[in-house]
Amino acid sequence: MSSRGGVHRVLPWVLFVWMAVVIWAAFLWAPAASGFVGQSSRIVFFHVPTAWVATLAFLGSCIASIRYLKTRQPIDDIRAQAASALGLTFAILATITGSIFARIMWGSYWNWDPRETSITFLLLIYAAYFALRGAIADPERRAAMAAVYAILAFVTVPFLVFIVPRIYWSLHPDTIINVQGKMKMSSRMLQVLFASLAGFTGLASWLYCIEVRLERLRRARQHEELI
Amino acid sequence: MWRFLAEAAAVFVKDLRSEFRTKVALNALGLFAVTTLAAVSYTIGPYRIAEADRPFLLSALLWIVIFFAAMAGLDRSFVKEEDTHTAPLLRLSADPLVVWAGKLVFNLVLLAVLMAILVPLYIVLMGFHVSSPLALFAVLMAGGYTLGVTTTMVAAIIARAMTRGALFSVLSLPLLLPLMIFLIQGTRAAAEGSPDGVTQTLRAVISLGGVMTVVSVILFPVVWHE
Amino acid sequence: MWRFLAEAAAVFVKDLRSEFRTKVALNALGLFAVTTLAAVSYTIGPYRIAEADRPFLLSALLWIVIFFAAMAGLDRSFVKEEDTHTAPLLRLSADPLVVWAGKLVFNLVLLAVLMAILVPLYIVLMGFHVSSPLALFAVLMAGGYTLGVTTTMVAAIIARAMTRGALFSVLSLPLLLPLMIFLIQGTRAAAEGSPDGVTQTLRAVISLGGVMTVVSVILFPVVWHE
Amino acid sequence: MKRSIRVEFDELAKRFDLRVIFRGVSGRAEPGEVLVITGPNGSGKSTLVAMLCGLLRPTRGSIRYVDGDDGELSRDEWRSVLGVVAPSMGLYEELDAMENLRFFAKVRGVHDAESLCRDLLGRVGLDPGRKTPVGGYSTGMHQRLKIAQALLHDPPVLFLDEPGSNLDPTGQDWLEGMVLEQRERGTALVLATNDRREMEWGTRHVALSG
Amino acid sequence: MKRSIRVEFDELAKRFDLRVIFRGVSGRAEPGEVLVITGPNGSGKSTLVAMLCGLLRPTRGSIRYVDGDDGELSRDEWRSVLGVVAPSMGLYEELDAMENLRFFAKVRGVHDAESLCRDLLGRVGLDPGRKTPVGGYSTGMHQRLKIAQALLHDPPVLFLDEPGSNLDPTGQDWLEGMVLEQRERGTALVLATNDRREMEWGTRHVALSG
Ligand code: HEM
Ligand SMILES: Nc1ncnc2c1ncn2[C@@H]1O[C@H](COP(=O)(O)OP(=O)(O)OP(=O)(O)O)[C@@H](O)[C@H]1O
Ligand SMILES: Nc1ncnc2c1ncn2[C@@H]1O[C@H](COP(=O)(O)OP(=O)(O)OP(=O)(O)O)[C@@H](O)[C@H]1O
Ligand SMILES: [Mg+2]
Ligand SMILES: [Mg+2]
Repeated sequence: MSSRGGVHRVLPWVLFVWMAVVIWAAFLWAPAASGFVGQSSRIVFFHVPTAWVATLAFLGSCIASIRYLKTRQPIDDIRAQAASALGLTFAILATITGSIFARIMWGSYWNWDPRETSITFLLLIYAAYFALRGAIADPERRAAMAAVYAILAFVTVPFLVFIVPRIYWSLHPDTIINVQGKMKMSSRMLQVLFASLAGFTGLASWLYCIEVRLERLRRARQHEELI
Repeated sequence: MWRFLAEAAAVFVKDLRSEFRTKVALNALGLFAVTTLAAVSYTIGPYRIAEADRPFLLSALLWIVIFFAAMAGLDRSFVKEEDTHTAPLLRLSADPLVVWAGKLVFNLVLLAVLMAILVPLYIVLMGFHVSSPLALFAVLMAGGYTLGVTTTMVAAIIARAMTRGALFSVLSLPLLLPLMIFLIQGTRAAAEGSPDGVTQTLRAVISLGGVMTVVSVILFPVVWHE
Repeated sequence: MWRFLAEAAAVFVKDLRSEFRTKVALNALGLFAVTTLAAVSYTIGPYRIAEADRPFLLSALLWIVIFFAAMAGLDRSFVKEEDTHTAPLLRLSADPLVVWAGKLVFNLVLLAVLMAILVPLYIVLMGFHVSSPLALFAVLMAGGYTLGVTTTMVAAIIARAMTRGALFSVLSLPLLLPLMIFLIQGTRAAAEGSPDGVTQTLRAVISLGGVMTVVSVILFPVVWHE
Repeated sequence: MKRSIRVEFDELAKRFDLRVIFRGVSGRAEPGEVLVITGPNGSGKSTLVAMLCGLLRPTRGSIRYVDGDDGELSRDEWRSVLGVVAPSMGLYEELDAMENLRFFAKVRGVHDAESLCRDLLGRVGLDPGRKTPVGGYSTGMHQRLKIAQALLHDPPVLFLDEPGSNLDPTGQDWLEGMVLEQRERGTALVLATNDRREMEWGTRHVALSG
Repeated sequence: MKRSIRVEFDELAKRFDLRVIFRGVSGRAEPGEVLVITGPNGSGKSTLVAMLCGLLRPTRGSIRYVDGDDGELSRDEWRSVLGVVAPSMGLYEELDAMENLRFFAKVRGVHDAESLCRDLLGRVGLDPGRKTPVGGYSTGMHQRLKIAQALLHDPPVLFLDEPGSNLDPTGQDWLEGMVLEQRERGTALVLATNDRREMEWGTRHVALSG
């Protein structure tokens, strides 16, 4: 127990150093990519990881929801809730970074690019998820209904992320590993990008653990107040 | 199998009878659809939109009206079971999947009635030129089915919540958005007579509908018994 | 007079409470506005509408959305009183006009909140250029009021149609249709900055609203008491 | 002292869709008396009560509310002098008990609603502080709340349609006490019931034949 | 002969929103016996019945349906062996009596639904030919129809939550006869009631304290 607690105390510092290095590398070590206005390509190191983490969090919320429906343990509901909240937050960050990016690259903050719109709807879906939670008083029913909705939401996400942008014409860059399987970035850029991806994933996991603990405490306190 | 169908038919007939005697859902849905359609066709008129824009714009408008009309009435069957306290007895008497199937068919029939009235009217009033009516028909069928499956599931969820009116649209619309995009593209393709666009849409819509059906069949009993 | 207002306020507060039991659910209303709007702007947005078509297309869309919002929330208040059998006690406790006023205010407040969120967002998201915002504001106010009065009456009629046959709600169609047409044209005039069109609309809408108010005050007690 | 109001009805008949429920029913409820309406299920007791409240129009016959001093009341005035408990009338299930009572108190223009409602809830054995929506109340608790609702404005005419249904024995005893107290205070009571014990509270009777 | 099914429950507890309604309630209903559940209004009788039917999840404790011959039934099988009458459960008000019964018969897969439904309506004293929607039925007629609904598939387990409420004296006598007959035919009955007379029909008792 104590050694585990020790690891838990050290990890955030490791993460802190890692992220500091990533930020330094993103601005000073990696070269600016060709084909981008000025130094703007550096935003990729933050934009892509936030989008990635959001997707990961939504996946996590879906998995936790399925588990909840199987086990009916409140902890799984807490996990699903925390993951959705995290996903929502990072999706907002991806939108903001993308929007800044868009202003520089395409000339305006909002272009009705399919990526922009599909992420808007991702945001709306998970906002709806929390509206649903707010509208059901009974904790067990709330958990079950929210879990079902999270699963439904995750069913539509692939359509939103993968198919819709391919139907509409888009300004947005292809996925990194595109149809031809070619990497379009320089190796230094890729190194920083992957380091950043790892860093953001770590950051998100940390936030997730905190949120889960917090929510457990919140519920426990509510319990006490009402009794 | 036969037994399942007979029981689902009983649920469907029961809902249809009740609706036929009160007509609340039909009124809500029909009133919205007919009013918007008539108002839009009168103000936008058949001739004003630039020729090149027509297929897309008219497809988009058509689906906006259909989706919004669906939002106005399709949650009724579940919400009413809860409001009038008939749900518990139904839970104790019928298999959950029978209930799901019966309500789904009921919603599909409502949608079919809506479309059967709305679409021909729309085509005539708006001067919507459709090159391949058969393709349009296929898109409408597939789209109606997927719309029905998704809203039926969401209706089952919100029936157990406290704030229903706004929540139904809030929960359904974002889920339905990809569908709406596909359908608009497909309708446009049908109007312009491009078979490729139509098959692409049909593929996407049908797979979405298929996935939703499978997920509903798995999850509906959970929602229903909670 | 004060007493009338206090009683109507009680009906209003009661409806607000039962519709928005939890504070979080109130956010659902904002979310509803945003979702509806996003659904429309997403489908139409990426497409570049020809400059000349914009004013009336966008005006028509705006009113479709508002009308939808009005229908989605409003028609339930009376239907629910009948479904859950709370109507008889309300009939015995409250003055009919108090009930009417309370429900009307509830509907108007809902509409006002929705419009306050919807319209600015719509203008920004759709790039709707409005030449005279003040005129638009006037059209929205007058339109919102008249729409609210009309849908309140329609909702009461739909609720009674459960016992009286569906014919009634067909009768509300001729009420809603001209209103929608006026409103779309007035909004277009406001967007294009033609004062004549706006005043003409305002005159029509306000007189329609006035007539509807008078008719409601006279007819509501009849509809309400069987 | 509360107003003394007498409810008289004469040669009432009711028809639903060509089916005659009853005809030629007359009677009256005097202040300080209990008019008991009896008859088998479906004989028209509740229909008669609804008619006397003004919720249903009689097919034939007349109903008069007579104030001891001022003569006859107009139909619009009936509302303010009567209270009703009936199985077919529901309360707002999303609201809690206090919110329900407060609402009815306000639309009836009752003064000092807050303390009055608290008081009444205590009297019928419910907890005014409880925030459970009425939809989650047990049937007996529901019935108690309905009775509280009817007594809110201390009406001179009280219609009780199966008031004791779903009440536990303690509740039924309380109800009996309440009816006796109302009689003494000069309320005109109309009681429609299937319960043998409740029938005995009557001072006048109308029997419907079914 | 119908199946013999025993319902056992052990250490049941129910909490709504952190409010404990009851805890540690155990008992069983044997075929041919009547388990009576008593307790004041709001003590949890109906909640217990709903839990035994499978409509509500117990917060703690277990419920078992045991078939005399084949052992325990799975939760999905409960539905087909039980019938329920409860005040909180409504029928379809737009449909008439026959349409209601026919619907429940069909979703339960009952054979010969038509003649059976007619027969049952006659037994509970309703007119099968009557086309009035159930929303226009009197409360007692409504209650009779609910009882008919519960007997439709001749279930081996019968839950009766205040079955006599709103019934006229004749109806109550009929109900007593029905309960006795079901006992003789080996049905396991669970009766939740506030009525002193009905309490005496019990062969086992569970008292909730409230
Ligand atoms: C508001 C505007 C934007 C939004 C909402 C947005 C959103 C997203 C999302 C959701 C992803 C993840 C996609 C996936 O996982 O498949 C992504 C990836 C990416 N975005 Fe953006 N983006 C925006 C603007 C931009 C701009 C202007 C650029 C550069 C010109 C850009 C470059 C990229 C790149 C390079 C990726 C990585 C490709 C991949 O792995 O999929 N984005 N963006
Ligand atoms: N809205 C209606 N439409 C058609 N018939 C109706 C309507 N309301 C009542 N009835 C019929 O009128 C008759 C009397 O009903 P009522 O509710 O008055 O009976 P009741 O004496 O109160 O019976 P109970 O003891 O069961 O309460 C019944 O046959 C009923 O079906
Ligand atoms: N959905 C719910 N939410 C909150 N509380 C509930 C809910 N359902 C029941 N309760 C509470 O549980 C308690 C028991 O209710 P129940 O209906 O079981 O009582 P009962 O013994 O059947 O009473 P009665 O004799 O009045 O029928 C009550 O205090 C009730 O308010
Ligand atoms: Mg009655
Ligand atoms: Mg009970």
